[in-house]
Amino acid sequence: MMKLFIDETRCKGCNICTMVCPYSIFTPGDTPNRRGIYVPVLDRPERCTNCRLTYLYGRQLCGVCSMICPDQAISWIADEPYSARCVVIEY
Amino acid sequence: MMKLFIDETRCKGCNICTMVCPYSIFTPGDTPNRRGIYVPVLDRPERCTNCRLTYLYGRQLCGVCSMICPDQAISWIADEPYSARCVVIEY
Amino acid sequence: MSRTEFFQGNIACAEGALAAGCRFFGGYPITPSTEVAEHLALKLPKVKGGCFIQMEDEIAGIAAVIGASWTGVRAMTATSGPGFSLMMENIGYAIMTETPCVIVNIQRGGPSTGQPTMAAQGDMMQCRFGSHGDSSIIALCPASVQECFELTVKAFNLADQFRTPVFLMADEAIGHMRERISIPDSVPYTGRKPAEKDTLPFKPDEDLIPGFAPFGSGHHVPVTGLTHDWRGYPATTNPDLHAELVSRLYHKIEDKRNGIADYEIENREASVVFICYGAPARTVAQVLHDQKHDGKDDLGCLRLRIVWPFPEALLEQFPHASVFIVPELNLGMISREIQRHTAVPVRSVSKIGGELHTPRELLQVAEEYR
Amino acid sequence: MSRTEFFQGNIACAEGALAAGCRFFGGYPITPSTEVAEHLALKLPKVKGGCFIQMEDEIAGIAAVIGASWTGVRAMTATSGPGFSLMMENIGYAIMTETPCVIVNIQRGGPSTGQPTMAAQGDMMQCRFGSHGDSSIIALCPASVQECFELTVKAFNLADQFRTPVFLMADEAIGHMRERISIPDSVPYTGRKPAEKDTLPFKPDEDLIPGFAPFGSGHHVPVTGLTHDWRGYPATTNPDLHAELVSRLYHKIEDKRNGIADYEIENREASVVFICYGAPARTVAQVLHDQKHDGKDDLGCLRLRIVWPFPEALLEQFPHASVFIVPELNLGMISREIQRHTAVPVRSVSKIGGELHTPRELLQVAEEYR
Amino acid sequence: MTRDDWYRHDRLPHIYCSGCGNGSIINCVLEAVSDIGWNIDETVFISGIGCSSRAPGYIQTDSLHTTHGRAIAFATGVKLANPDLHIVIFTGDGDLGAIGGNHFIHACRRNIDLTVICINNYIYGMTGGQGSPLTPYGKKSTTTPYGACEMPFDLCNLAVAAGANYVSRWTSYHVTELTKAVTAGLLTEGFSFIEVISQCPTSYGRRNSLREVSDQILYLKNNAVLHQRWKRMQEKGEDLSSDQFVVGEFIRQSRPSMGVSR
Amino acid sequence: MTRDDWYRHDRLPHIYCSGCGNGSIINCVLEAVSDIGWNIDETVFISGIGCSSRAPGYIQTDSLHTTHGRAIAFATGVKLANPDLHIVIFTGDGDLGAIGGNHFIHACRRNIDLTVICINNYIYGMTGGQGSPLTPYGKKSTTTPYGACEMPFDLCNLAVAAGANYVSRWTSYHVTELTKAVTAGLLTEGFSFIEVISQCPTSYGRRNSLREVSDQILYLKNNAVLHQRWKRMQEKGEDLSSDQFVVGEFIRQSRPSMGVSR
Amino acid sequence: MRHEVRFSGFGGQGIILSAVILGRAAVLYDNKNAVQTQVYGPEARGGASMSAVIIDDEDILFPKVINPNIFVIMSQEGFLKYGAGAPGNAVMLLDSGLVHDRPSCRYYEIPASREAKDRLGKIIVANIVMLGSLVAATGIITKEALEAGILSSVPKGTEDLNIRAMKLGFDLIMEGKGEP
Amino acid sequence: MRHEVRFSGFGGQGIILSAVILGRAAVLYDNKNAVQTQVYGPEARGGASMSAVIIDDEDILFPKVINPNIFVIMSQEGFLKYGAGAPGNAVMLLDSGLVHDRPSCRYYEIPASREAKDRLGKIIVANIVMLGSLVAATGIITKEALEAGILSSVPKGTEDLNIRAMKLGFDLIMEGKGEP
Ligand SMILES: Cc1ncc(C[n+]2csc(CCOP(=O)(O)OP(=O)(O)O)c2C)c(N)n1
Ligand SMILES: Cc1ncc(C[n+]2csc(CCOP(=O)(O)OP(=O)(O)O)c2C)c(N)n1
Ligand code: SF4
Ligand code: SF4
Ligand code: SF4
Ligand code: SF4
Ligand code: SF4
Ligand code: SF4
Ligand SMILES: [Mg+2]
Ligand SMILES: [Mg+2]
Repeated sequence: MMKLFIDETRCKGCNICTMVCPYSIFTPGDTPNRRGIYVPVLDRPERCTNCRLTYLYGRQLCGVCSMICPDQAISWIADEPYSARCVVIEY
Repeated sequence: MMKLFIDETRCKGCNICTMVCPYSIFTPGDTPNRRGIYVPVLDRPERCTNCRLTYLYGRQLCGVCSMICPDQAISWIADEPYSARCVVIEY
Repeated sequence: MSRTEFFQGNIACAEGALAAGCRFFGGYPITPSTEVAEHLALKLPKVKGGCFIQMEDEIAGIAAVIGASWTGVRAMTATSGPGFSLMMENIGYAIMTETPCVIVNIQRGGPSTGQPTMAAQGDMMQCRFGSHGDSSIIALCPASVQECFELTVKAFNLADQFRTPVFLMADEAIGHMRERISIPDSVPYTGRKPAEKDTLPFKPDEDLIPGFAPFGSGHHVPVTGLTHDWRGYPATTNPDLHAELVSRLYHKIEDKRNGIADYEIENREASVVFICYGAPARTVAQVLHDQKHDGKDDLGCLRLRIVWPFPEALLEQFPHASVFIVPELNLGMISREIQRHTAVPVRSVSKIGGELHTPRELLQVAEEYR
Repeated sequence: MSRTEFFQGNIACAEGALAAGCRFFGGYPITPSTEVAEHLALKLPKVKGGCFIQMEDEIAGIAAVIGASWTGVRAMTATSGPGFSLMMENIGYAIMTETPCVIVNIQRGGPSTGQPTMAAQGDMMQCRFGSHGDSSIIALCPASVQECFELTVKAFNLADQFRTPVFLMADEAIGHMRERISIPDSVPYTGRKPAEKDTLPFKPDEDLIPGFAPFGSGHHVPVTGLTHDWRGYPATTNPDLHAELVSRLYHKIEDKRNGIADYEIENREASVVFICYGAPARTVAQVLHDQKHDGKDDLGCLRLRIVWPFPEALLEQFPHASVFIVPELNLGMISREIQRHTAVPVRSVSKIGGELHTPRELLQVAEEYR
Repeated sequence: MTRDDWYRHDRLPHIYCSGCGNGSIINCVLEAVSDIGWNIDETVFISGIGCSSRAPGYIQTDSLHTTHGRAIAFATGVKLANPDLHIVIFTGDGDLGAIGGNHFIHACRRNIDLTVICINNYIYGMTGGQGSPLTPYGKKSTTTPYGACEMPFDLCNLAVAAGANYVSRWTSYHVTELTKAVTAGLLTEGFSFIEVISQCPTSYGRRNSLREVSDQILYLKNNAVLHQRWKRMQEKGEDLSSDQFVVGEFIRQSRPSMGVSR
Repeated sequence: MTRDDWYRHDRLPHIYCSGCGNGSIINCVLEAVSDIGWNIDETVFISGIGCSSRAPGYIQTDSLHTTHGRAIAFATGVKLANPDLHIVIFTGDGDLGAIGGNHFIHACRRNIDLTVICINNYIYGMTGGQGSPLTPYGKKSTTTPYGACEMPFDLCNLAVAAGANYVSRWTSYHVTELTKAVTAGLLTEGFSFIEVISQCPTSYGRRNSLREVSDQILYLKNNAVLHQRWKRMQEKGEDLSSDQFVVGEFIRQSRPSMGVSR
Repeated sequence: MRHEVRFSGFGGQGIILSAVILGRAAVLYDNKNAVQTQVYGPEARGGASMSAVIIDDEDILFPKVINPNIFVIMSQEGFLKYGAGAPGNAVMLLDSGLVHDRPSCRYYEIPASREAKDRLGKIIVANIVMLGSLVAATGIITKEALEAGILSSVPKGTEDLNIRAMKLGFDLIMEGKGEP
Repeated sequence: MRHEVRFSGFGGQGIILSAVILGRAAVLYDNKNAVQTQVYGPEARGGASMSAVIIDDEDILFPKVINPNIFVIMSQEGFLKYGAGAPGNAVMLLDSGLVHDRPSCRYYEIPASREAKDRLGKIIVANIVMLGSLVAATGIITKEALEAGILSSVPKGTEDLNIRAMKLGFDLIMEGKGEP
């Protein structure tokens, strides 16, 4: 499993990620960090196709947020598998 | 009437005029002038449409030789009308 | 009457151009000169006959300016180091064709792209020697926002009078700082000497300068950057004509160098004399001001507002000078020129990197000679 | 072994480049330098790895040369005044990025298009000060066809050694005349000091020069014309870094000026001393040769083959000099530099228009001081 | 190697403003080169001057950040002197379309084996928002305060007319399509040109009623008309609205090229 | 006034070589301006550097013989500062197609009201015969001793792609058609471009087996393919031979233009 | 008496405008002399922007700030880069919501951004709030001059908002909110 | 002994080539020194072209012609521009069919163009005829050197023609044809 990760030292709070994710996983942040940046927050990131299925298919499956993030702030890091739970997928 | 005229101080002997006149009025010269230039010679210039008819029509009728002469050497000067004589026009 | 404003040097320069009657700006944006263009982009279209155009590069910018000038209007461009380098060929053309025009260079740190936003005076030799061949030009250096305005006006007058490109060699510090400026309702005006009817277009008068015949006025002037005779016809293999023409272009300016000199002298009796121009003059002024507080008066100053042609006669205004201290924001350019003309030791105080000399730094150097 | 030829200076220059291992020529034709390009267009394609390209203009020509140089090959361009002016911005880039390259300028009469086919030395200040910002470069001046060859070779060696653009400042007279030349089988070679593994690409060694890491060698060098740190990263608002970098670029050359000086001295005891470079040196040689016939020996000569950086220590080689006579095909450019360094009167003997000083003309000037 | 391995991490975060499209485009280009599997030691990024031209500085390869407008001319020298190097150029609408136009058309003509990514943000970003030759008619900039009164270039048309072997246009929003186009360009022998329309919130957007980054992103998304659709529109005699632009691949051919490694 | 009145007779004969096409083309242009009846005081000829660019020096008007490649940029300043002046530019394939390419495409884009006569003799004549960006593939010059290995520009295509309002091509042989085309160009508002293929016996012909002036004239006469015919050929899938070129009018339109006198 | 004021914050906060307004107000409406300078450069874009104003009754000769004695700081990065070294005898006004550290000189904590947002609904005028507080706290120029300076500098239609922001700044000082 | 030779004619006659051949022959095959120069410039195109060669046993220092003492003139314009002022002690070879005037120094009338056309069928080698005559008349270099110089300078395939032209030049002098 992988885990979505926003690098706060890089994110400049442009919110482009919030516009492109098909699952609306990113939502605009509402508190500035120490650098005065409103970093987006993740809403149930386990819904992300990439997180769920990259290992399964052995290749990147979506990655649009990471590709479009102009500040190289979005990536995935390895994570222990989520424990089974009901995930509601909103199309 | 007008008379075809090659200005020897300008002509550089390129012989382009000899290629373009529909009546082949210009023919390559065969003796160099003082500047070493072989100025074309005129063969029965009275055949030239322009010479004959410009006054009649009140406008330039051919003038291709003069237009194409790269050295501004060909022009027409006024001339007394040719005396009547038989002109063979070769198409 | 005049109005007071709180302007940037660059804006003051643009306002000076407008006041001088400049009606054409052709240029290309470059930091730190861009505000000159931007202000004229706003203002020129509102002035009768005014035209602003952003060209495809600086080469085209100065070309358009020269073209515009031949229609008889006052025309200018503004740039900084990299763009200035690109203009060198056409600047030579303006010199050779005796085309009045004003070129503003808001100097930044070089060489190359270097320090786009930092102050420097590194193009002072380039404005004099940057185009190929022998020539002379006029270069003015403002030390305040007010002078950005005034010297721009003066640049247009000198350009017209001498039929030559004139350079306003400001720097980022002066161009970008805002301070008080008083803008007069009208400014001095010396236009081009018109060509008499039926004179040869490049035949000089006694002042070595030919009258100017703008395009469209029926003079049929053939303008060329080739070596030409008085009619303007190319004569590229005639050594005498070339020598006559190029020497004249040189002497029409150089011979007047001590006459058109524009400067301020403080304390002719001084033994330690600063020679300065542009931004460092502000530091020198501070040092001289402060010496009075310290009860001293052995420091003096020659401040040049026109740096080229270099008015070497002024060096003799300081009979007691034991040293000329020359603070510059370069590795000692005008110091080189001063060295040529004097037996007084010349101490170049270079500072590069974008900051001004502090008063303390200059005082320390002065102390060495006290 | 060597072979004798009867070559034009321009061809000798091209042959010198080939002998020095030049493998890239990028340029744009211009009289009177074109034969350099034409000869290389013929020869380079036949040499392994050789590439000749005619670019769209001189700006692109020098750009391509700089690009090529970063792949590690020796690269050159050739031009004359107008093209040289266009190169000024990118020459500054080569200086700032420490890119070795050779720029040949076959000088013709300026300013502007001026006299395309006549000899001049009017770009001697421009090669030194023509790009914006502070810098230093190396300039060589051949006085014979043989020297066109030899100094071109030397130019490549100096360029590589100092990581700087080097100028071969010839003139139309030398470039276009044909005379005897002897072409050796091999020539001296000093290549670029290679970068050590894992060193910072712009960190200088003690000689102030960093090792060179060609593109493709895995060093991952970020090259920029902006002010940069030792890693090559831009640092455009750091005054200290800028001062360090630009001073180093200046001193790496200027500090060695008396060491790399290349010159000929004749008659150290002379009272009347000619200082010359390039074509006028031929006239001076004639005058000095003729004085022996006249049973005189009070004339001396310092002939510079490297003019920039100016080796001022050489001026002291003439303890009895009462005058330095400086014949130049310009309005006195190197004379200016000499004036800075000496108390001996400097007599500039300018000649512009395209012809060389005649021996008689120079003799007449010398007579004034005899 | 993944895209991430191509970055010079010690230089991140980059200097670009928040919401600037440049960073997205660099991602796509690096994705393409890493996909193709080019050797990092043999790949060179070259640029002129401008925000867009700062891109190579963030990439862990040999790179040449040159003078304004001249990237292609420098690259021509690099490529011809060592055809084994892969060369990608980053440039901007000002750098390439204004001062660098001549090098551009000549490189197309020569079909020299380079790939050019031109980030067209309709403006001179680096110098604070002056108009460029790509600023749309009527749009505002600091030097067109009354609206641009010159017609803009269509760089893709120009590239085709000048002879380039590969030409396409996408936007910084279309990251997937862009990555594919860049890949195609990199793999085409000869000159490849990819124009990428991008957002510059700082210098363009806020002057042209696209205040927020999101406005600019939506603009790119909504006004892109696919090449194929444009053809159909033309057949029906329809025209583009003043905001619309065509995206897609305009040409892929194999005229003789220069500097191709053998 | 007739054509002849526009000449500076005190400068004739000109410096052109015997058989050079430049003189014929000047004739045609002066014929066109005198036909239209432009005031000699309000007409300005502007040029760069090259044999072709020497033309204005032989014309009895105000003229600007500028620096190599820059004629259009200078002319832009003249025209914008005084839109009442009529401006005609003489340039060459090197002057316009090599060093001056950028000013050319920008003037097309701006559609500034100028008429450009580009004398394309396939070579740098003035400097003694180096290849130009118009030298046909495989042809010889002093800098392409083994035959040109770069593809040449089609300047007319480029002008159309860059936005010019009037574009046509003729040759120095087609003096009548050329004169008409120049007249049309002069009368079109905005940027007009007329390419004239011309003979340079000295620097081109003798290196490319067209030893005599007459060979070059015949070459021009025989290889010119009329625009309309070329269209029909294309429809039939036919191609031009390597020596053939298309002549005629390529575009006449009225996109917004600059510098038009009102 | 020469006053050297240094403003810092991040891009978009209107740091430069604040300085210009202060300088213009001093020159045009208080008949003092002023020189305004600023840091340009791409680094200023993402990072901390800085602008300085020197105000003096006499002519200002040396135009650059040497010893700033008044600081207006509106971001943490700005504080670190331009405020942290403030000398003991300086005065600093800081946007308390945005600056986390505190200087060793006398300082005022002005919750400018928060108050601008909460009370005026526009965080964008936080810089004008700070200006108001600056003038109220130091009296470096008159309040009337500041008002005139603001009115002649801000875009049409925003005059009212800006004046309210200025007054909010005055009030925050008067209410003693900022007191160290 | 320094000899200064001046060639003039019109473009296309091979004036420059003549001078180069003479210089090359002197240097490579006669072990003398030589400097060849010429007039460039567009004016040379239509008008008279000129080239000069200095030949000397010693080093040639000053490389330009000062007092030419040998003239080879192949056109009337060339004569007027470059030959008319020849000093009394000079020698001139002129193409008698092309030059109408005569100088005041000693001269040889060489009907080079006519003879080249009539006897060799190629007017283009008239310059080589003149060269042959020059060497035969003045001995400025050896005939062998000239021959080698020509062979190493002319295009492949034309060697024979050129050598015949050279010999024709020799003969014209030997036959006394050119005598003044
Ligand atoms: C010769 C020269 N002229 C001008 C400049 C100033 N300059 C730097 S970047 C730039 C414009 C860049 O525009 P663009 O290429 O569109 O890049 P962007 O910043 O928009 O990405 C200009 C004019 C320069 N550096 N050099
Ligand atoms: C900056 C600069 N570069 C090069 C030259 C040399 N030059 C003069 S004319 C010319 C080529 C002209 O070619 P073209 O425009 O085709 O004119 P043509 O002589 O063929 O009519 C060149 C390269 C120059 N004068 N200036
Ligand atoms: S796209 Fe990247 S920089 Fe922008 S808000 Fe999202 S994570 Fe931050
Ligand atoms: S990879 Fe795709 S699905 Fe996952 S967070 Fe990013 S945009 Fe959403
Ligand atoms: S075209 Fe003109 S120059 Fe040529 S031969 Fe005829 S008259 Fe003479
Ligand atoms: S005008 Fe026509 S017909 Fe008359 S001579 Fe000339 S080409 Fe022949
Ligand atoms: S100015 Fe525009 S292009 Fe430049 S970094 Fe900012 S948003 Fe990007
Ligand atoms: S070189 Fe060519 S273009 Fe130039 S004048 Fe001679 S023939 Fe004409
Ligand atoms: Mg842009
Ligand atoms: Mg040509």
